[in-house]
Amino acid sequence: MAVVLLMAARRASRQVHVGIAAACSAGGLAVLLVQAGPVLSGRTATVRLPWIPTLGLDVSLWLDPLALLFAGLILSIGLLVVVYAHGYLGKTEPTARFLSFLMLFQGAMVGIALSSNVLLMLVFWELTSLASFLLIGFWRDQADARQGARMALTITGGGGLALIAGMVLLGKAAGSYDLATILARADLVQASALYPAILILILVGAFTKSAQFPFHFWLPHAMAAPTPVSAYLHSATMVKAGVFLLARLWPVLAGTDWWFFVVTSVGLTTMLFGAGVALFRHDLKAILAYSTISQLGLMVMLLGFGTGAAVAAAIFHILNHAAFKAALFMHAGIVDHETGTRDIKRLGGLAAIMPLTATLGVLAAAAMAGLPPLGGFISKEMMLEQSAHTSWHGQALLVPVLATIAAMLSAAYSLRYAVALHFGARRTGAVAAPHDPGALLLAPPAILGVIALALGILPMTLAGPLVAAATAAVTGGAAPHLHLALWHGLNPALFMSLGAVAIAILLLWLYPAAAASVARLPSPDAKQMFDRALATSVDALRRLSGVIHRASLQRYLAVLFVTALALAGEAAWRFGVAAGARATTPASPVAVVAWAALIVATAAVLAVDRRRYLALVFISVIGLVMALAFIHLSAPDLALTQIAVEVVTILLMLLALHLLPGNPPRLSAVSRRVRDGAIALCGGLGSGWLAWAVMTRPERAGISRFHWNNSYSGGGGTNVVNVTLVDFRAFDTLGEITVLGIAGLTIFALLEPAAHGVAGRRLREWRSKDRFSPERHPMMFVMATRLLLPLALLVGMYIFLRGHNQPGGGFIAALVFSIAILLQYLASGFDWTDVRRRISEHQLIGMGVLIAVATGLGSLVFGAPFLTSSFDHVHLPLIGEFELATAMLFDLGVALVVVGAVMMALAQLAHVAQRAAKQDPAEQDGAKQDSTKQDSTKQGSAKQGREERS
Amino acid sequence: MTLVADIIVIVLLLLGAGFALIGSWGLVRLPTTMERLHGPTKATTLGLGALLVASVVHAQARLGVWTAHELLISLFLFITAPISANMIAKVHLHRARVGTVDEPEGIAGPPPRPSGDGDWATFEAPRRDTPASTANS
Amino acid sequence: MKNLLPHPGLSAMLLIVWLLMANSITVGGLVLGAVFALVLPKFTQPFWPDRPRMRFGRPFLGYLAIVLFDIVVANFQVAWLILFRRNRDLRARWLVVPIDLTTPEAITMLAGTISLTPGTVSSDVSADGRFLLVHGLDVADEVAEVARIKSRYETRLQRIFA
Amino acid sequence: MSLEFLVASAIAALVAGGIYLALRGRTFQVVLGLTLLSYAVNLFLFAIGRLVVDRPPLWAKGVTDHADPLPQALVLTAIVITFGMTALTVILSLRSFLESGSDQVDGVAEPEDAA
Amino acid sequence: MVAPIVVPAVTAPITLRLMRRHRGAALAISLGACVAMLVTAVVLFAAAQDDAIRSYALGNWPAPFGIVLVADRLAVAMLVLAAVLGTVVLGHAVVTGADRRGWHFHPLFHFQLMGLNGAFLTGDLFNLFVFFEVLLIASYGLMLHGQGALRLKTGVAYVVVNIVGSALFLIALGLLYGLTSTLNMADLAVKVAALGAQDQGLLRVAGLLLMAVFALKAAVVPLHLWLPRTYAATMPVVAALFAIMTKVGVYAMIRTVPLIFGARAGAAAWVPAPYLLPAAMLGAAIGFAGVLTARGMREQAAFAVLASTGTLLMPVALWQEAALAAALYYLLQAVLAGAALFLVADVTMRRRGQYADAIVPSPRFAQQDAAGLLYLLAAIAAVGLPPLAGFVGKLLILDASFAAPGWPAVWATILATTMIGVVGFSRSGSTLFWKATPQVEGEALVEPIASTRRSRAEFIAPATLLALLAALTIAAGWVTMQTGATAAQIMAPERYVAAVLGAGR
Amino acid sequence: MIAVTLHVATAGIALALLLNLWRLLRGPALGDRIVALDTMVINAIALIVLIGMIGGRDTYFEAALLLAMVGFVSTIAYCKFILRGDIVE
Ligand code: NA
Ligand code: NA
Repeated sequence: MAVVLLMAARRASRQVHVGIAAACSAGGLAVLLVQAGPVLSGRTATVRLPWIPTLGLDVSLWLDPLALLFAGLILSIGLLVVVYAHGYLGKTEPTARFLSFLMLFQGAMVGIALSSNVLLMLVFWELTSLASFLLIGFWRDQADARQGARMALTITGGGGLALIAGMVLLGKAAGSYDLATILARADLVQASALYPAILILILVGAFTKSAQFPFHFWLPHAMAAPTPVSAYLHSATMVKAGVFLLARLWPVLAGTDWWFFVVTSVGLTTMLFGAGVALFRHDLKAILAYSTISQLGLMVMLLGFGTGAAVAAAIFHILNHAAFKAALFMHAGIVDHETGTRDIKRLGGLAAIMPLTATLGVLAAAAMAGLPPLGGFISKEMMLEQSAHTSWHGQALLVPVLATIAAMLSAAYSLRYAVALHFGARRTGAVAAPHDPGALLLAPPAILGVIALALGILPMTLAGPLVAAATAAVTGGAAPHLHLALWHGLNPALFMSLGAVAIAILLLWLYPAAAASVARLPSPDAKQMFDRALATSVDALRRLSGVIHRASLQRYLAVLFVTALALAGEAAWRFGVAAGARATTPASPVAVVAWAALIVATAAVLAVDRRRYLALVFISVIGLVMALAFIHLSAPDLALTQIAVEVVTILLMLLALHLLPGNPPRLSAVSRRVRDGAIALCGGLGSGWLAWAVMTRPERAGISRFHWNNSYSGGGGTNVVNVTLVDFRAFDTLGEITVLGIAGLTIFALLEPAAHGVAGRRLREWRSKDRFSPERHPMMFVMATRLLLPLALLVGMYIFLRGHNQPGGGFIAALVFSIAILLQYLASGFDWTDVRRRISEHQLIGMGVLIAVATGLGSLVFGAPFLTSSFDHVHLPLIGEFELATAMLFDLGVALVVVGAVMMALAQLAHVAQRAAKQDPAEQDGAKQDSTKQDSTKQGSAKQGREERS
Repeated sequence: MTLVADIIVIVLLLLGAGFALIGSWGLVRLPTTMERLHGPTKATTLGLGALLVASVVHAQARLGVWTAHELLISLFLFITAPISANMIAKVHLHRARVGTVDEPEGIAGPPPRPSGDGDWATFEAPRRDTPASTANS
Repeated sequence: MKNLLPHPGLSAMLLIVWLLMANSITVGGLVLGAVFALVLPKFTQPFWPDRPRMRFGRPFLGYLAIVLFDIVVANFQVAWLILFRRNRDLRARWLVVPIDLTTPEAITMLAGTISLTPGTVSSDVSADGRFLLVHGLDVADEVAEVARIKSRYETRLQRIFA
Repeated sequence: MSLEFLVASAIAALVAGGIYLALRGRTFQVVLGLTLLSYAVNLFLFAIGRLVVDRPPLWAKGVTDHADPLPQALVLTAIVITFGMTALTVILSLRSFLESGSDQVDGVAEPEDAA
Repeated sequence: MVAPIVVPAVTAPITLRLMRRHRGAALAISLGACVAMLVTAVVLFAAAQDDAIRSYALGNWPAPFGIVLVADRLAVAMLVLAAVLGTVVLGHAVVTGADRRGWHFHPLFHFQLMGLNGAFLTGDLFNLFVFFEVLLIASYGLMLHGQGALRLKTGVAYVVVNIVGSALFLIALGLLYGLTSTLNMADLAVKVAALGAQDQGLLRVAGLLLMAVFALKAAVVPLHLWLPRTYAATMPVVAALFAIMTKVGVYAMIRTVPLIFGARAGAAAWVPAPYLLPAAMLGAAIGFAGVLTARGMREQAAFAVLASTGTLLMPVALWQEAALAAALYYLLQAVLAGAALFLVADVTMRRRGQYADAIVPSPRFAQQDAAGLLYLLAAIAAVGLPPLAGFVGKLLILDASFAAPGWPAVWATILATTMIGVVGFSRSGSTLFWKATPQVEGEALVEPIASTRRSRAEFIAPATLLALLAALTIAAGWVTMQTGATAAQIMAPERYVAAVLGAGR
Repeated sequence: MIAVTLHVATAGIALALLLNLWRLLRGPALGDRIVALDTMVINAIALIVLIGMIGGRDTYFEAALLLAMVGFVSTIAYCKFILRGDIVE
């Protein structure tokens, strides 16, 4: 509601920042006060904006008495804290950031209070955790602050996640996320099988936020935050969000045994535990933090009792606690600010030198101790009164006794705080002569102190209606009869209270001895345990993750293969993959021979795998058999392609092989090879069987029937494969040449910088261990290629032109062109050939793609879809009839890209070693300096040089 | 006419396949690399040539069309086969000279030096401005 | 004319090859073939500097005939050797053939011829381009064999590449 | 033996060889493995159209007996794409070797002299 | 409809040509093309609002014989997402000069977008393969952009793994063609449903292999191993674009499963169903654990991408309309959040000199607070805390997956992994942006970027992404309505079939 | 009759291919293997021609032509690799 982004005014003065923030809080408060009258008289104000209707998440706010109480608390203390912060923060601190976080928090907090949609409440809930994280970590240079912030976020954020689950389940059980609806459906929820889960999850959320045992430990460490934050978030407001939540959901969740036992027990334990620890802490803020834990336990316990009176007590205590604890935090802040220490053992006798501060501190501590005539006394009495009536699992005395002990401990640490700090010998910490601070620091706690006092003296006037209305809102019934007063007569609570104070004083008398014995007790440090647990698990996870994600291609592939095998195996195992009934084709002896050649060659590739050259030779054999197979099996286009691609591939591999290290030693162990062999065998058998299963199934009439029937009439060609490529499925082909073009570009991008830097140095230093013949360009070969070039180009032209009707086409023709030119490179060398080429690969690729796309776009001009072809049989005198098809233009684009990409790959690769060798040392240094961050001008010039050559 | 053509085809087919087979057999049974080189460069060229002519005649006899383009295959082979043989011989010479274990010298022994002071191009860079060098062009 | 048709021999060859490939003689095919026959030599000009002048007349045709005949003979000879000569009786020899041809084109043609004809394979050329290294599969008389190569092929080639 | 069996077993052999090589430690072996795999895949994709002997998919009036043209077109596309990928892989692995001094796929650097 | 593919296809060669001499013009065209693509995508998106599914017969060949493009709600939404991301990322690349760190950034970038758009639009399975290849090979190029030993080595693995994936794709595709003799997805849906009992095993093999391929692209556990190092090793600006790449795999599953492998697919009905859910849960766990254990910001962002895929696949794996709608919303935000993380990593590492993106304390650096704020917001989005869209997404998923089989596990995974993510991001964030070490003399071997007006411009792109995330949150009502309608369309495949093949079939 | 002869011829070529394969596997010299590969290509061309004749169609001519034209390129490349290491220099 009131989130103002102070970032906008980042550069403005701190006064402006404080002004904005204070105005914000005050404005919110004003709105509340305006609404207060109607709300208390029973008219709930609501606002509803649709947000995510499908989810049932609306921005719906309401202002009922409980919301009013909470929001008022948040805004009013917020206002005071802003003022206090103005005095507290140093001149150089970034107030804008601080206050924007604070305002973010305040807004979120008010949001929690006002939400009438549980999902919306979750949003605000998690936001408070986030804001708390930022605020605790505000002094980011301090390790304590960072760790405290992370711990707080971890615990409260984690609890928040449980709360999310709980709330969504609650919504599911109640059939709505609207709070009012949910609250009205307690029977539905409590009857639901999900109720225990809902309860536990929500309680975890509430308990973590409210620092209930055993989730309490983050709170003391949150004290690393600046004191205004501690006062505001970690005593007065945020930690009470859990209590608020319990109160808010009280009608729908409370009243069951589950609720009573869990909530009461946790609250009681926390109350006792917090109080006990607080007594033996020496850091002022730590004392206050544990005290807060204890007090929160008190409130939780009261809510757990499940009675209206207990709720009223809790709510009244919320008010009291907010007043005195915020005041105490501010007081502790002042002491820290003035004396430079928060160690209670280094402080004493401050009453004499800081009278105002001391008065304030004593007053607030008395309220915390539950001494009359302060508000704290009343709420403590109410608590004791309620516990006196509570029987825990048949144990009537358990709760009252423990509650009294807790009250006693509270009184003890409160008195210790008041007495040890302000009276006795003068100890002033790090500063020689501390004094009372200015009004900005003093006024806010003073106001709170006065309120704490007033709540004791005039409880009914000040808080009566509010507490009553809020209690009614919580219990969902009418406003209970409420009598807030210092004196209730001689009831058990009074005796319990008196006894507690008396023992407390006695305990303080014996304090040194007790403290010494407590100090000897092992004190598990929650923070260390938390840190260690986290660090250990992070380390373990990191090691695990490292093992899992080791950079190992071999592993990536093994997992991929095994997964695929497992999946295919599952299907085959469950449903069976039987062979079909289609008659097989008898194999001719020559087919068997070719097959044998393929099998043998494959085995040979494996057998000689580390003698790569030989492996390549055998790969050639496989390629040859493949081509023969395609011929035999009626696929001449494939055969042509296979033959041409094979040659280019071999050239490419030989070029690369030259620069790779020589025959390497075997890398993998026997076990590894056995494992891989097993995977390979399974993969082979599996894929072979799949092929077999499909091939033996009768074919079905499919879409290719259409292709066959329309090839000539609709596509203008008799080679159905080619018509498919350039017409029916031209879009595939467009994608395919794009792939090739990109491959070319990437290859260029890879090889162009290879002459520089590390790679360039390695290339220059590279010497083969083999002895080579000195003859570079064998005469016979050179001469033959000169004759072959025009011949091969002619053949290429032929294959290109007839592709539409006979085997051939742009791709194969392009490969023939490429091979013709590559032959020149092979025979006459790079430089000789390169200067004779007229067109760069980049141009070819670019033009090819453009021509192909433009051909496709051409049809748009005629109102036909992209890539619609058109053809006509043209009659020319003399020449006769011939066919012109746009598909041929498309094929031209294909051819250009293919030539470009192939030449790019091979010519660049052939070029790289030489270019590195030619680099002069001066350029080497330049390249070494920065191999990754090449400036563009140098690239540009290198590029230009290349362009001029070509 | 058909009978004559058939007989021609049959003879050519047998001749062609026979020479191809003999060439490959030579590759298996001849003693060393240089000798083996003779098999393919000769037997297979004619073998293939005979098959191609058979194909021409066959097409004429069966389909009644004159297709001569098979001869182009022969043209290419006549251009390329000697080059292949030449390069393979160079590989052999080079490896034998370097002393590679698996490249034994043939029964002709090491090649004699050419007259004069030079060596073969495989062992000595071709001299500039001689026909053996193509660098000058 | 020279500009338009710098290499009539090559152009003619391309045209013939084109027609052979097209496998039919039509006007359209002829025109297209002629276009390529004209364009391709020009386009590939840089890749074949100093194209030698050749005579495609009678000497050339005669040479072709002789070579074709020799190829057939060679095949039978080599087949005979493969089938019936024992390995240890093979008289494999290196022949050093001095050459008088001066252009690489001519030498290459000679070498190619040698490889395609009886029992001989051109294996290398000397670094100065004046000798061919020829491997004979079964050579009775080295000197006679060298003389046969020179007289039968080289002299004819000299005439063609005049 | 039927052609179908030959093709299926050839696919099996190629896949097995391809997988085994792809799992090896040197980039060049992996490239060879990918090559084998791509052969296998091409053959597989082709075989999917069923095997037809000597009936190329060239349209002529009245001809109905023909190989399925579509798988052939698919294989052609696949071959082209595979070629592009292979070229890229070869050059990438070379470039990677030049940069790191090791041709092992998993990037364990070796001493220079071993390379 | 073909424009989203043609525009980049034309732009790429033009920028290729112009980049050499006229950088300015090339940049203008490059960015202009992105904007044009965005406009086109929005126009298509607006057109799809009438709930009609439009198909476009390329080459005027009717489906299923030719290749058709199909613009349904899902496709156009992905187009918009890709265009938005592309525009922002390209802008960032230009501003930071990342496009000049190697060759051909712009052409590759546009080809990448072409591949993405093609994959989203196509209605043909083989064509999907082709566009997968286009986007993959472009991604190889981009991934290697800038180079360096590590990037190259990682690149080898990335490329090889994907090539094997492509081989698997072809095998699966081949099997499907072998069974059905068709490639059109709508036609496949019809034919698959009509397969006899004897073909069920093969069908399931094909379906599962196809899913394995998509899972590999989507980096689904255990096929995710390649992702962390790849994304961590590449340039952040490229990785930001890649944030959408894994989602293409998810897209492909969402596209094909309800359509082809839906309820009527016999043995292949909901084919990834038994495995996808546990894999997705593991993915989320591994991803967020990686967020916690990462040593560098890019690695962390990579794991966050992994985590988001896992999270989003959980509802997908349920194959229910509401869950799918939630997943789609989450997908949108996950792409933007992942990209934002990478861009923040980029601006941060550019300012930290040799500390680069390592999650270790460094001396204070320029614009640390701004970078920290962006990081905070991006992390909030990625981990799914309020107020950004990730939280809404997770709420949607929780809500939609309730009562589905295995919902407690889904919920537990989502919440527990979120927890891990919170811890992870808070640790790394406080180390990176709070903790500081004193400046060591002579340490700045690599010159970090100082605070200048120009360097402030680098924050525009990540801030834009975060603003988009905020918009996605604020407009969540509208967006969920959209995703709901989209999911409804997806789960009614008969409408797709009718739209593509004509109502008569 | 011709059909029978064609099959006989095919069988002969197939046998020739097997012989080539044997030499290819056996070596021992690299030269031997390259010759074997080169011869295989030539025999493959023969096979293609025969397949064309058996099927009575002209469709396979291009494949044979292409193989004749480019088959030797890989032979040369293999040789050049042994001779010079760098096949393009
Ligand atoms: Na918190
Ligand atoms: Na906190």
